[in-house]
Amino acid sequence: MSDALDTLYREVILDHYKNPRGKKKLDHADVKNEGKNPVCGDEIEVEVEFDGDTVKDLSVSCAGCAISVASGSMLYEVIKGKSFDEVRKIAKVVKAMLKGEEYDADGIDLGDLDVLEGVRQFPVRIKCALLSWVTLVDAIEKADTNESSKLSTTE
Amino acid sequence: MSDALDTLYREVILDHYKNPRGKKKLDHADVKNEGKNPVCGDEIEVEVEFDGDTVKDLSVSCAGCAISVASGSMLYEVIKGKSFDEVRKIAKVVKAMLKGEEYDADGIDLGDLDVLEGVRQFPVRIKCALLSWVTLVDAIEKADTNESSKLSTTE
Amino acid sequence: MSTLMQHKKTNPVIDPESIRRDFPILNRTVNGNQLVYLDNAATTQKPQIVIDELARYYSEYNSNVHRGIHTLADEATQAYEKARQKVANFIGAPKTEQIIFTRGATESINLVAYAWGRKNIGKGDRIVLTQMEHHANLVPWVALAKETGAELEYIPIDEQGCLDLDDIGEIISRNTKLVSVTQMSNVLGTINPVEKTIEIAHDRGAIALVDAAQSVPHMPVDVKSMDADFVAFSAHKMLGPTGIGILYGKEELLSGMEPFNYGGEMINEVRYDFADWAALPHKFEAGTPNIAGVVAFSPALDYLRNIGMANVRQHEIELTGYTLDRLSSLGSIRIFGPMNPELRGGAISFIDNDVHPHDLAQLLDQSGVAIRAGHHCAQPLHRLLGIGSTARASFYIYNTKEEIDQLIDALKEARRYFGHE
Amino acid sequence: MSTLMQHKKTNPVIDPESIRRDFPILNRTVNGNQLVYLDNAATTQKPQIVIDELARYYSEYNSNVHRGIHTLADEATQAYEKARQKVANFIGAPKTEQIIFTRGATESINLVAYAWGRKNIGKGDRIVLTQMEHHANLVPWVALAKETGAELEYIPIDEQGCLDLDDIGEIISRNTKLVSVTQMSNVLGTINPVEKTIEIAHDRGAIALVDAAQSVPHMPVDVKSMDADFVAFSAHKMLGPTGIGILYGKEELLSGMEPFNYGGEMINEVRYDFADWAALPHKFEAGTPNIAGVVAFSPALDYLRNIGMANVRQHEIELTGYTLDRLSSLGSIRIFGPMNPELRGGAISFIDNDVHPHDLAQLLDQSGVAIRAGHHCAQPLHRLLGIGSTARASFYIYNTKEEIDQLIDALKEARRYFGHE
Ligand SMILES: Cc1ncc(COP(=O)(O)O)c(C=O)c1O
Ligand SMILES: Cc1ncc(COP(=O)(O)O)c(C=O)c1O
Repeated sequence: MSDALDTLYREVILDHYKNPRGKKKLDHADVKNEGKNPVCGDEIEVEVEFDGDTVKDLSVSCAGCAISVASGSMLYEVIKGKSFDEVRKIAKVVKAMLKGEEYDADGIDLGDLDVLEGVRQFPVRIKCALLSWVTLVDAIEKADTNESSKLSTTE
Repeated sequence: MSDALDTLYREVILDHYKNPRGKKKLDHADVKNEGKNPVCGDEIEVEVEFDGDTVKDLSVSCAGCAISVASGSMLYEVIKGKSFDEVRKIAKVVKAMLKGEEYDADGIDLGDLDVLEGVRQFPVRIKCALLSWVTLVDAIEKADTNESSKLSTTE
Repeated sequence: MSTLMQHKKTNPVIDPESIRRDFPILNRTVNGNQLVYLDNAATTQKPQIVIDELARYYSEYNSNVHRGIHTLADEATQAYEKARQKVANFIGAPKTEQIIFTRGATESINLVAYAWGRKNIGKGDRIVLTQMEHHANLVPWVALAKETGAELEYIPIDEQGCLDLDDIGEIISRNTKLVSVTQMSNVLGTINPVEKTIEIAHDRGAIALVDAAQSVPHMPVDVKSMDADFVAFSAHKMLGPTGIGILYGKEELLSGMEPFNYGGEMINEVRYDFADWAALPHKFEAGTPNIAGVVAFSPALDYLRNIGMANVRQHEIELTGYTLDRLSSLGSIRIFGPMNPELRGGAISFIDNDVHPHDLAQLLDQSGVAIRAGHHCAQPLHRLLGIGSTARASFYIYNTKEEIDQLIDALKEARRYFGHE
Repeated sequence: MSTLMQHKKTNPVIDPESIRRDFPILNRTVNGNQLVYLDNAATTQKPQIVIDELARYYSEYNSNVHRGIHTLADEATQAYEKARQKVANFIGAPKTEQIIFTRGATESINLVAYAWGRKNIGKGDRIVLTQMEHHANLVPWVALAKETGAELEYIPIDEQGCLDLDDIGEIISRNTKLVSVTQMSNVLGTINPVEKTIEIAHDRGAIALVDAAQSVPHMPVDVKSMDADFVAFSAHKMLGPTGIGILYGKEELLSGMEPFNYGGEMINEVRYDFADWAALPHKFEAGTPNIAGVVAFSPALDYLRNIGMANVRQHEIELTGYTLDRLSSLGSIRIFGPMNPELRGGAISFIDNDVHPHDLAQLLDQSGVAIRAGHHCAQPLHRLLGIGSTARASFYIYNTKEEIDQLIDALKEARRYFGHE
């Protein structure tokens, strides 16, 4: 098939799709979040276990297309062990990359994520690639706000 | 101006428009009816005095365009002295004539009314020509039903 | 291949090849391949005569309708009302006044939900739908039920994807006020026995609405013999312009209803503290309508009439049977809805065991084959089927068996691309 | 001729002669005469680029929007959303999400009356309008008031046909929930100080809707600096296709509202007993929209932008001044609305002492001159003025002083025909 298509469905993406990483259940999840893409019916569940403000472990279970599953799988690989701030930074870079905006990835290990650049040419699919990221960041923000509200009540 | 226009605005019509007949107030009106054409704002008031089931006298006051005023004026001339049945018959003929349908005017004195045939070519104006007729027939039907309902209650 | 198909193959009812020449878009290439347009349940393409009428309207007689005396206004009004007459004829409506132009089937149904539903449906009343409804015939009632306290009940579907009418006598109960059923599912393709549901509805004192968005474009529909109280459909799904829907209603119902939208053209008299309404159909057509859309719907109706709706239906039975056979032979495909083409229309939803519907749609697009992937505005049905989304191929008069072959080839190619043989 | 006119004559801001070449309908003859189209307040004519875009849409990329992965769906969606962006830019809306496509200004106002009004306006609350409103901004509120027991109050007009703001502080009282005002009257032409009424409305805790159906097409309008909560207008009155309206709204208001129509494309999640809504603007765009109409509105906006709305306004000030002068000189004509062209737009309503407006319109049509006669969907205003109907000539970018001369000649001719010199 065409070159454009090959930049969307890179080898790496198909590999992540067929063998998604992080598809497991955590024993000690601190937060759980569900995301869905109403337009296409894709659904995702993200579990996160914290260690302070670091993502100690996480799980990503996605029922969806190759792009959303692969994006979630790559997310798992990159995010595990990162601090909240790093997660936010990486998510921002991924968003910018997908939307074709400028971004600064200095000092960030993107792993396989740069292959998502190919999605840019297929605007309807950007949402697929973003699903896991939005769901994760949302989970972390929830946890973070709970944390700080807890702090303010114990003071 | 054009021939088509001259069949709409016949001499007779302009004459009736400028000198509308029947524009008066009755002293002993049995029914009164108002009609209006919401599309154009034309308004008409018809008063009728009965003698049994005959229109003894009537008045027609129309604020409207040349067609509606002229039609009302011609109505006055033709209807005065006619029986309810004759009125219905004439109104039916006028309607048919305006809509370009078949009609049978045998034994009916249409007076100047045949000039209304020219309106047929101007579909938006048919309503103007009909306004006085609809208002009159409505008045007579009202009177007739009241009459019969009176009858049925006194029996 | 089924016997039916073999029989019909020798005797084609319409000639899609000659029809195709009337549709300029079908010459288009997509990703280097000739377009194979199989997304007709979403919207159909337009013949040149429809495009020409739009251009002619705007180049020759564009004017606001109904209130104008000048020539353009008169011509536009006459063309607008002629289209209404054609619609009435097309569906067997007794009177033109029963045809109301809306934006689409969705608005037609909302009109009923607002102008009839909110006056006649109250707490504890029942609204009966089916499990296969499009959001257009579901969400307005979910919202109404929430607002009024009415209850929703659904006629279930069986394994085949047909309505299961066993309990319909209880489902359409005495407190049912409205039964609203699609005549043809946009997901399963199923053609429903609307006459029967209407009869039971009437027997219970309920009124019946038919969502005909997928039926009127694809088969002969006669609203009178069907005895529906309301019928809704869209012009854009039957060769017509976007932005035009139709609501047919029984005269006594429409006459008794309050308006939906309020404004110009729908009034009789207005004062600063009072308004009353124009006669049908204008009461329901507030403001400047989509005049160009309505007048360009006329040639679309003429076009379908010339072909004959029975022939349209027959052509789609053939294509559907052929497609069901070929899809089944692939082995990896699960098809939803009845497998007998006589029981269904030409909207075929399916999934591949290995390639997600979105990826299928994306990969097929590379071959120029346009199908739709998603829930097709029927989320509850998809949840019931246990799936998030399906791929859907849907046909119309210009589709050919060769195009179905291209679809099948592209599906095989997509599987190969994803590493499945 | 006024001094203003003499000054401007030497320095035309736009060249209608070259503009006319872009409008195919202007070549048309009516009753043997070249069309003189002076019914622009009802609807405007369309430039070739708008007609071409409609044809291009249907010939090249017609598809249903938003849910499709295939190329046509993607192209249609992008063109549809690009038009939304252009509308936002045209009126200075901060975000594209604040632009909702409707059928017309009438539906835009009804959307507010249903989705905002019916939740926020109750018994004893006040709705403030003006005496010069079009039925589109009057009947929805009369109906709402009847339903809810709210009270309607009207800002009066003075002798000139301008708003009389003397008592506005009392009229817009503390219990006022909504102030809805036309920015330009379609009968009197009057341009209203909407900024002022909006400011007072806000001061009283009310929200403000602007009926911009006659203003956005004819003058620069910036919704942000105006600070309106809602703004409604129609594409067909500004070179665009029929069947497209716009509702602009403040984001927090729109976000807080329930939907109006329910169906496909406007949901987030639907179950058999539950539904929640998509984000703005889709929440308010249920069902298949008028896609062709929206995408062909883009070139209309480009066209107006190229000319410049300040230039459009200036051109109409000139034409209006010229027309007011010439009409006055006839002696037999009574003109409604302000006589200073700076205070008004180019919709001029008048009556002749001797020839009824309908007969005028009919006779002018014989000369190819298209004007409108009637109450122009403003019955209460006409009753207030003590007349049943008026004749109205209204202008746009392609109208010329020569055409005004033809209008005047035709008026004289009509009077002669009726026997008046
Ligand atoms: C069965 C059914 N009902 C209703 C609709 C809604 O039609 P529209 O989007 O034209 O309003 C559709 C089309 O999507 C449909 O398939
Ligand atoms: C001032 C005003 N408001 C509202 C409208 C209604 O616009 P539409 O008929 O396009 O909905 C009009 C046009 O007739 C108008 O002139």
